[in-house]
Amino acid sequence: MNGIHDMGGLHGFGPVAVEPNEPVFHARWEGRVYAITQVMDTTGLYNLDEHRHEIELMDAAAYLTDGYYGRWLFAMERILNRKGVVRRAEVDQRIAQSADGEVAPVDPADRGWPLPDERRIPWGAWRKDVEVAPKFAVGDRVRVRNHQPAGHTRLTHYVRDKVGTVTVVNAQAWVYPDTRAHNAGENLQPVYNVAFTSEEVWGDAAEPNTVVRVDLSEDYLDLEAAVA
Amino acid sequence: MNGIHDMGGLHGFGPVAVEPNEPVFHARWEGRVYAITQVMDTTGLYNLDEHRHEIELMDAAAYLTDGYYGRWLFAMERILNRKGVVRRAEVDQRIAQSADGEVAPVDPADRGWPLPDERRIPWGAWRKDVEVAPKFAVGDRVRVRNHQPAGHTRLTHYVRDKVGTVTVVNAQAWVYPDTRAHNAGENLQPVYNVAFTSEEVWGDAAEPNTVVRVDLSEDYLDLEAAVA
Amino acid sequence: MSGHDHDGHDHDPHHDHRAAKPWQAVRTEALESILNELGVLSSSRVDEIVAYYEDKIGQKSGARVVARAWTDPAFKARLLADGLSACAELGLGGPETEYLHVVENTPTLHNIVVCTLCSCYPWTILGLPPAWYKSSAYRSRAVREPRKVLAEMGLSLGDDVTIQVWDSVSEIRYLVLPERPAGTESLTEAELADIVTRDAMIGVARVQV
Amino acid sequence: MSGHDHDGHDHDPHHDHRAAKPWQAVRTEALESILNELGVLSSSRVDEIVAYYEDKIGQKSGARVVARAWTDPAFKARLLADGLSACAELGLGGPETEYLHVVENTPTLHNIVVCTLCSCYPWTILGLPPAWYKSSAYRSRAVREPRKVLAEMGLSLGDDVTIQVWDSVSEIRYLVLPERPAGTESLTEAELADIVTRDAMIGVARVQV
Repeated sequence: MNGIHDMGGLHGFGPVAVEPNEPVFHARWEGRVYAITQVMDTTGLYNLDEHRHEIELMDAAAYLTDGYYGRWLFAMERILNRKGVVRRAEVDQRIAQSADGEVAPVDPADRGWPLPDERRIPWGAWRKDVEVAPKFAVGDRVRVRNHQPAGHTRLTHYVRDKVGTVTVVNAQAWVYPDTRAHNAGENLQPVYNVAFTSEEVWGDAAEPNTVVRVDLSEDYLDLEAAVA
Repeated sequence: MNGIHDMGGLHGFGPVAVEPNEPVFHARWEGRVYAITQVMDTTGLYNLDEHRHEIELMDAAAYLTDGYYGRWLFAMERILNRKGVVRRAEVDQRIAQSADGEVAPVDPADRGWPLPDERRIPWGAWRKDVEVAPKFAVGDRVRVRNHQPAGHTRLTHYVRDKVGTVTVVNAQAWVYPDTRAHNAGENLQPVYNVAFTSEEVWGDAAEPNTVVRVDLSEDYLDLEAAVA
Repeated sequence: MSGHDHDGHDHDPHHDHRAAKPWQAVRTEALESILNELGVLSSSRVDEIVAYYEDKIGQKSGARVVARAWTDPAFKARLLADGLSACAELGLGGPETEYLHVVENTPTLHNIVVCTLCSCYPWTILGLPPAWYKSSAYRSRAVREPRKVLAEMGLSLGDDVTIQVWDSVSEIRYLVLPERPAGTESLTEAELADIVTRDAMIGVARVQV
Repeated sequence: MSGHDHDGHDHDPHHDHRAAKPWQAVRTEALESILNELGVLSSSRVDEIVAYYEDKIGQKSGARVVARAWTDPAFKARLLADGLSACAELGLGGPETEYLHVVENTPTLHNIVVCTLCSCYPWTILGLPPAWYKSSAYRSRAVREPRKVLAEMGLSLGDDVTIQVWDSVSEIRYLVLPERPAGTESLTEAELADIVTRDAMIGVARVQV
């Protein structure tokens, strides 16, 4: 989807603010959210691209103000609610009860947990037991498709319709994020690193002697001119 | 500049919410901000493109949450402060004093007001006493420049690098917003209406049988193919 | 960080919502009082402008233009050739409309107006725009999926109808001349003006009898 | 609408800032307690993961890899050919790094890593990313004006140095192999590892003696 998360090339965010002696986590809750998500990765409840897409669905202003791990928390809560694992109302109730000092246990029945083995889905993206045959070779000129799905994509907007050169063929079987995020198939395929000149991408704002190298799924690309 | 204000094609904002029996202004301050800006238009203190660019410089989350007239207020305050007409600290002080019930007048000396006639700048965009000769004709195929200035532009991002057909030549002398916003020259030139197919602009997300028609300054365009 | 609601999250339960005057109101009052004191403006002039837009200017001006075009072919020809000059014949004109293109709907061509960059709108002819016209949703979607937006707003058009979206990001303003509905042959110009709506002149509705 | 600050505006003077626990902390505690109760996770496992990332994992792992590459040409060749396999020789590996490309800086080619879409980063090798790497400013600017960003961060490169920006939006992660500084010929591998910084391995700094 076209959204604020797709930040490449935006103006207006000022200088990069570096924090000296930065802690790993800035608050206890950040570490908890990070680690809880790590555990979630192993449950089979949802996959990496569902997690990312849920973040993309945040209100744009909230995306900008709720913080990096705040986005993760938002996504986790929404996904767990939708899958009936922990319902939003239960979290609200727990908060209210904690304030009153009288916490009642939730009823474990009738929910999306435990998850039967056959419904567990893998988190990661590389399927090592599958082989794929790449369509493109190093040196091929490829044009990025003008692909603008309403759902999830990892095709950054700034290279759409641009022409670049294949520089690396990652010929492993990678899941296609656009379908996997919606549990609509893994569509295993190679991922290419494509080099774009800064001029091609940024036009009159290009810096001299600069190359942007972007990893792109095969389905994002069309052949413009094969390597000689 | 590339920013959240350049909203064409973004996903994630939900349905268009229509308010029945909507008032002209939703709060007293909205009407005041609107009308004060109308008066400002006549003072010669700043021009339309300065006003627009100042809004673009807002924090992106604030842009989304402060409301339409809240953006105008933000821009007006910033411009008046920068031009030394009303300083930010004076507004802050007036607020504090109003709360205490003891308002001291501001010192009219040493500020950017009154404005000498020779420093007054026109608000609007059409210079009726000047003639310009259009470069392009109806039917010409034009490619929009990949123009991505850090400053103000009225070139919407979604037509950059796209090819369309000139459908209307507005052969009047219009100011060029990209320079006028920075008081760097009016660069008077025609404005063309260019028709783009939805497929050209939105790729695989295009709706059938839909045309996008965008008004573009001559300096945003290059000739792709002259009309036969 | 955040006090705004979204998706039902009550992010900041400690946020005090009790009758706080919005910052916009507080700062507007202070700014206006200083501008008035300095003579940059007079608050009575501000009063007049507010009243003018609240009471005088509105979609009725546009509706008069449309009704005249429906009933006077020579006026319609002038209107389509030079919108602002033709409007001036009806005594209409003013700020934020330096140039006006009137675009005509037909059974096979539907026009809709948006400004993706900031909400430009022909104030002079239609009054100030409704909130939805200024919304992020309309600005982002009208250019990419006008057919879907129109259907959601109650106007379903077949794929055989071409949709033209006018993104009015320059200083030319647009007014849609809607189709005159069937069954209005006996109506007077004034009666016709009464049925023409703002939404029809933006292009998100048809005129209904 | 807004409680966030920007540009020094104190938009909402009535906003109560007194010791409010952020909504994120409140909701995290409640969610974790329910997940723990249901057996979806155990809070002690969460404790372990937090401790692991706070105390164990960090840039030191990457620095070991770089120092080894500087001192062992055969390892360097293996590292550039297959980053993750070579790292595994040092006992390194783990989540969020399915594949690792190591990209080598030279006097005429400088590499810098970003993820414009969400802040992907080789956690296994470098620990968790710093806040600036996750910031809107870095994500938006590193691809468009890397030369300016690097200069602002203290690394001015001449226009004769090609800059390659790796936007790691897929599942391949990137580690920059910085140039070994002059005057380090006598240092041991462990001493070299001590001077290699995280920022040099992201590509926003050089290694300094």
